[in-house]
Amino acid sequence: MRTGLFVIWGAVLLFAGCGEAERAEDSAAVPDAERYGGTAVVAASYEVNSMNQFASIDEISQELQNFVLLTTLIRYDEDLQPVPYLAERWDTATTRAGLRLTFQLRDDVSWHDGVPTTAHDVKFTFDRIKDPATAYPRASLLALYDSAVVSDSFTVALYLTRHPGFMDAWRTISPMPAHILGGVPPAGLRHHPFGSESPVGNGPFRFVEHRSGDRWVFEANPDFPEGLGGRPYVDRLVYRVIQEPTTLLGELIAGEVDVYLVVAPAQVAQIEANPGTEVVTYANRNYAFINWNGRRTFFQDPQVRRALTLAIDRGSIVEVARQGLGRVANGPVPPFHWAYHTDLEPLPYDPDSARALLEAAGWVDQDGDGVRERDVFKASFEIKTNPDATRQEILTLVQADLAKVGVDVRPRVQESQSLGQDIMSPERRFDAFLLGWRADFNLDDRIIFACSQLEGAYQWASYCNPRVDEILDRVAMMEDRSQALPLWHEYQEILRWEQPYTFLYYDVRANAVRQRIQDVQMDIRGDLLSVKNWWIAPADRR
Amino acid sequence: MTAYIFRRLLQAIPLVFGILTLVFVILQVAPGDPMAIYMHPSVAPEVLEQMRENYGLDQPVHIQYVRWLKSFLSGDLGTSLTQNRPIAAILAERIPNTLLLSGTSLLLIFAIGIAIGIVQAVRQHSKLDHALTLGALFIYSMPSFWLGLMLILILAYRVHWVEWWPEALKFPPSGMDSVNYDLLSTWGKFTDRLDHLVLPSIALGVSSAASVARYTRSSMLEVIRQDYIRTARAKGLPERTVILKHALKNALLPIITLLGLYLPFLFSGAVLVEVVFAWPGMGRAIYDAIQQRDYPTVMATTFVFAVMVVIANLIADILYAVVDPRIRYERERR
Amino acid sequence: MSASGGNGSRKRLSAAALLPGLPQLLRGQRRAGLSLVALALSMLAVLVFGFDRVLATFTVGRIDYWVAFLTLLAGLAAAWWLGVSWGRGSSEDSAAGASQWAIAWREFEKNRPAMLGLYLMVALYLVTLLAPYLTSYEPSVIVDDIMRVRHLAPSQDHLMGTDKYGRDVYTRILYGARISLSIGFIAVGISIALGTLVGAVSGYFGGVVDAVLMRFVDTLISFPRLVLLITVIALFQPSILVVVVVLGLTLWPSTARIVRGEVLSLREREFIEAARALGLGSPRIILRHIIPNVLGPVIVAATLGLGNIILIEAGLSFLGLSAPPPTPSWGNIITDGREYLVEAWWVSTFPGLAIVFTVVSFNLIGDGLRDALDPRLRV
Amino acid sequence: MSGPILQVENLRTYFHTADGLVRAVDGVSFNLGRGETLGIVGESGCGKSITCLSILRLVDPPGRIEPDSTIRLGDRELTRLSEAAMREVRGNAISMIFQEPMTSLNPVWTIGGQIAEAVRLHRGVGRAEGRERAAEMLGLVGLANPQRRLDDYPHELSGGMRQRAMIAMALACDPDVLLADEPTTALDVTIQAEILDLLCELQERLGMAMIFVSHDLGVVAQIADRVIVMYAGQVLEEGATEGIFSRPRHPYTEGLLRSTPKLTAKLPRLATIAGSVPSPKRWPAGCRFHPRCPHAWDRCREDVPPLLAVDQPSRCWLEEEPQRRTRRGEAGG
Repeated sequence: MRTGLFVIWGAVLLFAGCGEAERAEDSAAVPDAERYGGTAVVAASYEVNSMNQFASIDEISQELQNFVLLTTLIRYDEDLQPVPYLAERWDTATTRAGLRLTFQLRDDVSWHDGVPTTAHDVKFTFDRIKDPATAYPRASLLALYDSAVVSDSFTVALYLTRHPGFMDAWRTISPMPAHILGGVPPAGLRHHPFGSESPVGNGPFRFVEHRSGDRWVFEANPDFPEGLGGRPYVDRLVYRVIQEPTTLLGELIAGEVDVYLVVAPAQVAQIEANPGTEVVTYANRNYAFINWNGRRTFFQDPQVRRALTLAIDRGSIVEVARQGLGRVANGPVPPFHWAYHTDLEPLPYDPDSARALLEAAGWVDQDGDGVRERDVFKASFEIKTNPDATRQEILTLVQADLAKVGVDVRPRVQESQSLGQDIMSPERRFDAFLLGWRADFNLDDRIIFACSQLEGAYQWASYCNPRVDEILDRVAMMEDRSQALPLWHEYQEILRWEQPYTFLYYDVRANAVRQRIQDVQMDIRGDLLSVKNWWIAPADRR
Repeated sequence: MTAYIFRRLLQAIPLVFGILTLVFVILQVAPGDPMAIYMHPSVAPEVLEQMRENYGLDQPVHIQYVRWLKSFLSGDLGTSLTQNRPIAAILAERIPNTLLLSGTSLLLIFAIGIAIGIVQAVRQHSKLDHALTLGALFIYSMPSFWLGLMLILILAYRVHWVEWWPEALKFPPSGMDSVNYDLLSTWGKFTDRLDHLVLPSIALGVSSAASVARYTRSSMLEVIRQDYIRTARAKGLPERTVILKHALKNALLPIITLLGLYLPFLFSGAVLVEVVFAWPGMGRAIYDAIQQRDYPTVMATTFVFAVMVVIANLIADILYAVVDPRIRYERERR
Repeated sequence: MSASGGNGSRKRLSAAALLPGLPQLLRGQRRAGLSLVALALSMLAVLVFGFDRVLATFTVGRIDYWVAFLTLLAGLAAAWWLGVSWGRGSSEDSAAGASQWAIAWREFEKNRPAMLGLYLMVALYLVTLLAPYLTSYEPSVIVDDIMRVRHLAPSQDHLMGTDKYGRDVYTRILYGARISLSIGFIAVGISIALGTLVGAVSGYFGGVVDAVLMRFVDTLISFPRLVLLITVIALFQPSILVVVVVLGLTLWPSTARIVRGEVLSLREREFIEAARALGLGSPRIILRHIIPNVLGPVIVAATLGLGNIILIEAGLSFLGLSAPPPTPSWGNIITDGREYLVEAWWVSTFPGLAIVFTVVSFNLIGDGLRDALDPRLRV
Repeated sequence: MSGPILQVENLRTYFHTADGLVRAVDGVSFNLGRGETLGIVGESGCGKSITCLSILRLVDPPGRIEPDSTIRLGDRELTRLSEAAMREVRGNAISMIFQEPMTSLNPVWTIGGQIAEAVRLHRGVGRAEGRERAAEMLGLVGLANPQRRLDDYPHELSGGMRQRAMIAMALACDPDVLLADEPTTALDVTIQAEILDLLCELQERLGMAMIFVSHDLGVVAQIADRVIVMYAGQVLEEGATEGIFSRPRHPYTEGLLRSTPKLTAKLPRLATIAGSVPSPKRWPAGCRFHPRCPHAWDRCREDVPPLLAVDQPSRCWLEEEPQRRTRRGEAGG
């Protein structure tokens, strides 16, 4: 509900997120043995759907799966380069059809019921993802993968078509236990009690209890191999759902909650002012945009779209609606990405130029009602968004800004599901809407801007530029970044000028952390990235 | 009595059936697609079709209706689209929580409401009576979520302008128990649960308590005028006995019928209060389900809500019969 | 007390022209006098202090300005006209056999809290209609330099402070009254009309019609109301229209029950028998003879329902299921401000108070009406 | 006999309402001897019931017994007793039976419980003894199968049985004085007679004094030793039953008697008293009966008559000016 829509499709990146908690300096002084114990409470305003990889699509479920309950084959280091995790090492070999990727798994990781984690689990997971009957929501992660072959208990080979960032999938897919789920028919996996009643993992924490709508409780897994860091420091990890932000803030201040994920921007100042809590921020992968429906007369003209962007005070939006948590955007490539065009300035806030552009395009207020017209068309339309407080605030500001240049906006909040249905319908039932994308490390924008996708479900802007098509096609298969970079830059320059979207801002994530939790590291790789290293000094334990 | 209960149960059947049909119709008429949550660029259209088929959403409406009724009659409430688990399992977790919250509220409503109503009736037209009437009216006129937020700010969060609030009167603002609940002793568990009940049950119940007080006051005033109260006084009974023994039981009769009225109201209020206080009950289950177009969950939860209301009305009627010997008599004679 | 000679009436005319209510005051009719004085003075105050905004009516040409203008004219006219005519023939009126309504009004008049509620409500509606004259700000316009004007504490410039967009909270509450009250009024209108009709038909015809309609009513009543509202509104997209219609369509069953009960007892009474004997058709009997006779309880239910709907609307706003922003309904204003309760308490507190006072006044009126209209409760 | 058991002197009970002062009982005095039955007669609204309730101090606010009123029970001045001491008197020394047996019993408690309650309170006995006494009393008032009746609820009894139960309750603590406020009015004629017989019999057996209030002169004639006639909150005439009935002195008494059907006398038609009882908010000046009195003259409109004559005092100026008696009055209004 909250995240709206997000794109996840691969590539590798250069630029790392900036935020890492500034932790207590003397933490190093505490001997390792004293760090064990205590309960850490993580809370957010949304529910975790399931521990079942095959069913869940929400961000927080994936974080709990990948960092708490399960283990991924690889992880990223701070430079976003793959490093071993469950897979001790891997190598690649070129085959006739493409590429063979062989993973050598650790032999000391076992499922929480004692059964060792083996290559069969990897193959099982791979096969189920590829099976359409499973209806795995992120199946496109492995679109260019072909098959998996187990060569021995801890070795598995994967055959794939060569493409940039092919390793990225294994950062987000955790193998699932074949000995438990192997006998379940693919269509039934989604409903298996594994998801929320009896998940069995192989990660640093074991499942204890789930109370729907309330909490997930995990406890330290004492058998977690030393090679992966051993038993986590905290005894228990609790995830709580507290829907109302005011209540959640109250619990944080009262000390009942240690980590508050995705703080409402309005609350940042209060958390910073409160002794004992601090805010950890980092630039994440999301950006917000307004999509103009290119099939409508008004939005067909790039000049008009540019005028609209010039008329919107995006700096103010970041200041007011996001409390400064963001950065004015100039295109679809967020700053974390290696292809980000650092020298490209976003279009300024310039209502006068906006008026001039609109006038040049023939949009003039003829009847003196404050709204421009051209022929029989009026510069008046609806912008939809989903029921998210920040998005509604932005819409309110956008409406006020555009009114100043003679463009009438009717904001409309529409519940996510039916909004999704409207914007994806072949008839494109909207004038414009405000949502956000999450750009993955492996960026591929063809589905949203390519001419070939004009009738597709996601080409909402109905934008078509042959040069953009060419660039996107080429970078998608180009493994050499130095070769791809100029193309990426050109792409960003074109979109800045033509504005198929009005790119509003790149998101900065804010999480609140109580200071008693030590060694919290949160960055673009994940909020729970360092959860197994979190520790609480004995005096601070509840 | 048994025959009476049985008859009432029979009468409830068309009611429940009507509610189910109503919900089904509303959900069918409403725009929006339950599969929309799975729509994003990495989900292939074939995958969506596959899921639609898995859930039986590709069938014509009347088939879906009959199928749903059938499975419902065989005790299968279906599977949640979003949580991917049997709805019966979800409700089994949530119903006791909502019952605990609304039960506590109900207790509070009647205990406080009746006590205040009695005080008001006994001291009719006094300053205290007027003050309580006015206070009740104001509380009754407050939006419950607003009251909830205020309670959190003052009682739990203690914002800077209420720092004077005593630490001992601080109550946890969310959840049903502490995170270390399962590690507590039995007594610790009990007090912990009680602590967590304070704020939500107040927010949920206080406006109904105000209206119970109003009803009790007028009912009590009516009863106090009755001849048998004069008889009781003429016997030389102390005023306490007259009020608490002779007047109260009679005054309570109309109040008991309110029970049946308040339960749907409490369940409604539970939606807002459970959201504000992060109480994992049915109200939030249905709110989330509606938001996510989880049709089977909406229908099952609604059904359970309706059944609970019907049961509540039944209990209210039986209770009425227990308290009022006249009714008991008539029923036995029949 | 009536002025018999031309001399007395001329004196009264001049006193009334000087200040409406003055003659009533001189005659010792304090309540009538003070109400008129208050009405006249407040209208004059609006005219004097908001003169440029009154003038703006002719240049802006917006419909709400014209509504305000007409209200102002009507208010002034009413004050002076009533000042002359009110209370002239009162002694004669009361002597004759007064109608049921006149009796009820006399009962109501004696009920001080109810009268207070009535005054509050009249004031509320005047304020709502006059909104454009009472503020120099616009409810939804956001100025350029937001960071400078947002979250200003209450002051002379901004009576109730400003919100996170720097909009004047007082202005938004003024305009919000219009939204909240109209939602209440229309929804109650729909539910009363529907409920009365269904109740009357059900009670009058009885039998199968009654059984079917009442089962339907039972179904709707045993449904937790907010759950039903949330379901329907969420599914059909929240907008003012949807909220109004859905509220109206879900709240009628209780009215239907009340009306049915009344009709059942009325049906057996002589005048209905007489009408039937005269050969009048059923629709005519229902419309002309039954419905007027059940109006009393219906009006009471409507007044209490108004307060209730304002509360429900606020709850729906909290769940994001009411009029979408920037429409300033009271519920929306509270919801907008709740994240900033600690830094800017005024944003949520004032609309909250507006709700409380409005609902209190509706409830006071409703209780007063019930006491006045129900002869059984008269002591 | 050692003087009267109950002495009421200048009893005034006023209601201080928002609409003005209501002088419901306005200077009533009488004595009640031990074992004596005093009848109080008068039309409804003349203050009979309020007089009884005043004796028990059970007048609800805004009603109040005015200062200088005295009600003496033996040597106790009831108006000055504390509320707690007064509770000791109620149901113990003085008890009361009410007009409406249908509504005077609490519908949600059993008969036995309601009777035993008073016994346990005043006698300080336990549950079992209270129950025993209740059964005994029910037997005393002539209810068949008293043990079983104990657990009945009031609605399970007929009107006559309920009044018997009320009497049982009133007599359970052997009161010295029984106030019977129109105990038979609401009952069928046959049952009326039974209840009257019961009351007479019980009074003789238990030797208590009784005030019997009724608007029915026939009933009063049957049961009372002495009668006072009340009108508009005052005593208009007082005397031995026989005297009042055979030689009424006050025109009001005369009127009352004339409007009572008699089986023996043969009158062409039943007479009535013209007009109705005036509003207690505004008693007429002078003699309160004068607007309805067939003999009234100027003096009656201006001066308030005292109770004149000794053996059968009457509050009427005719006592002083008997020649004023008119023919018209004889014929009846």
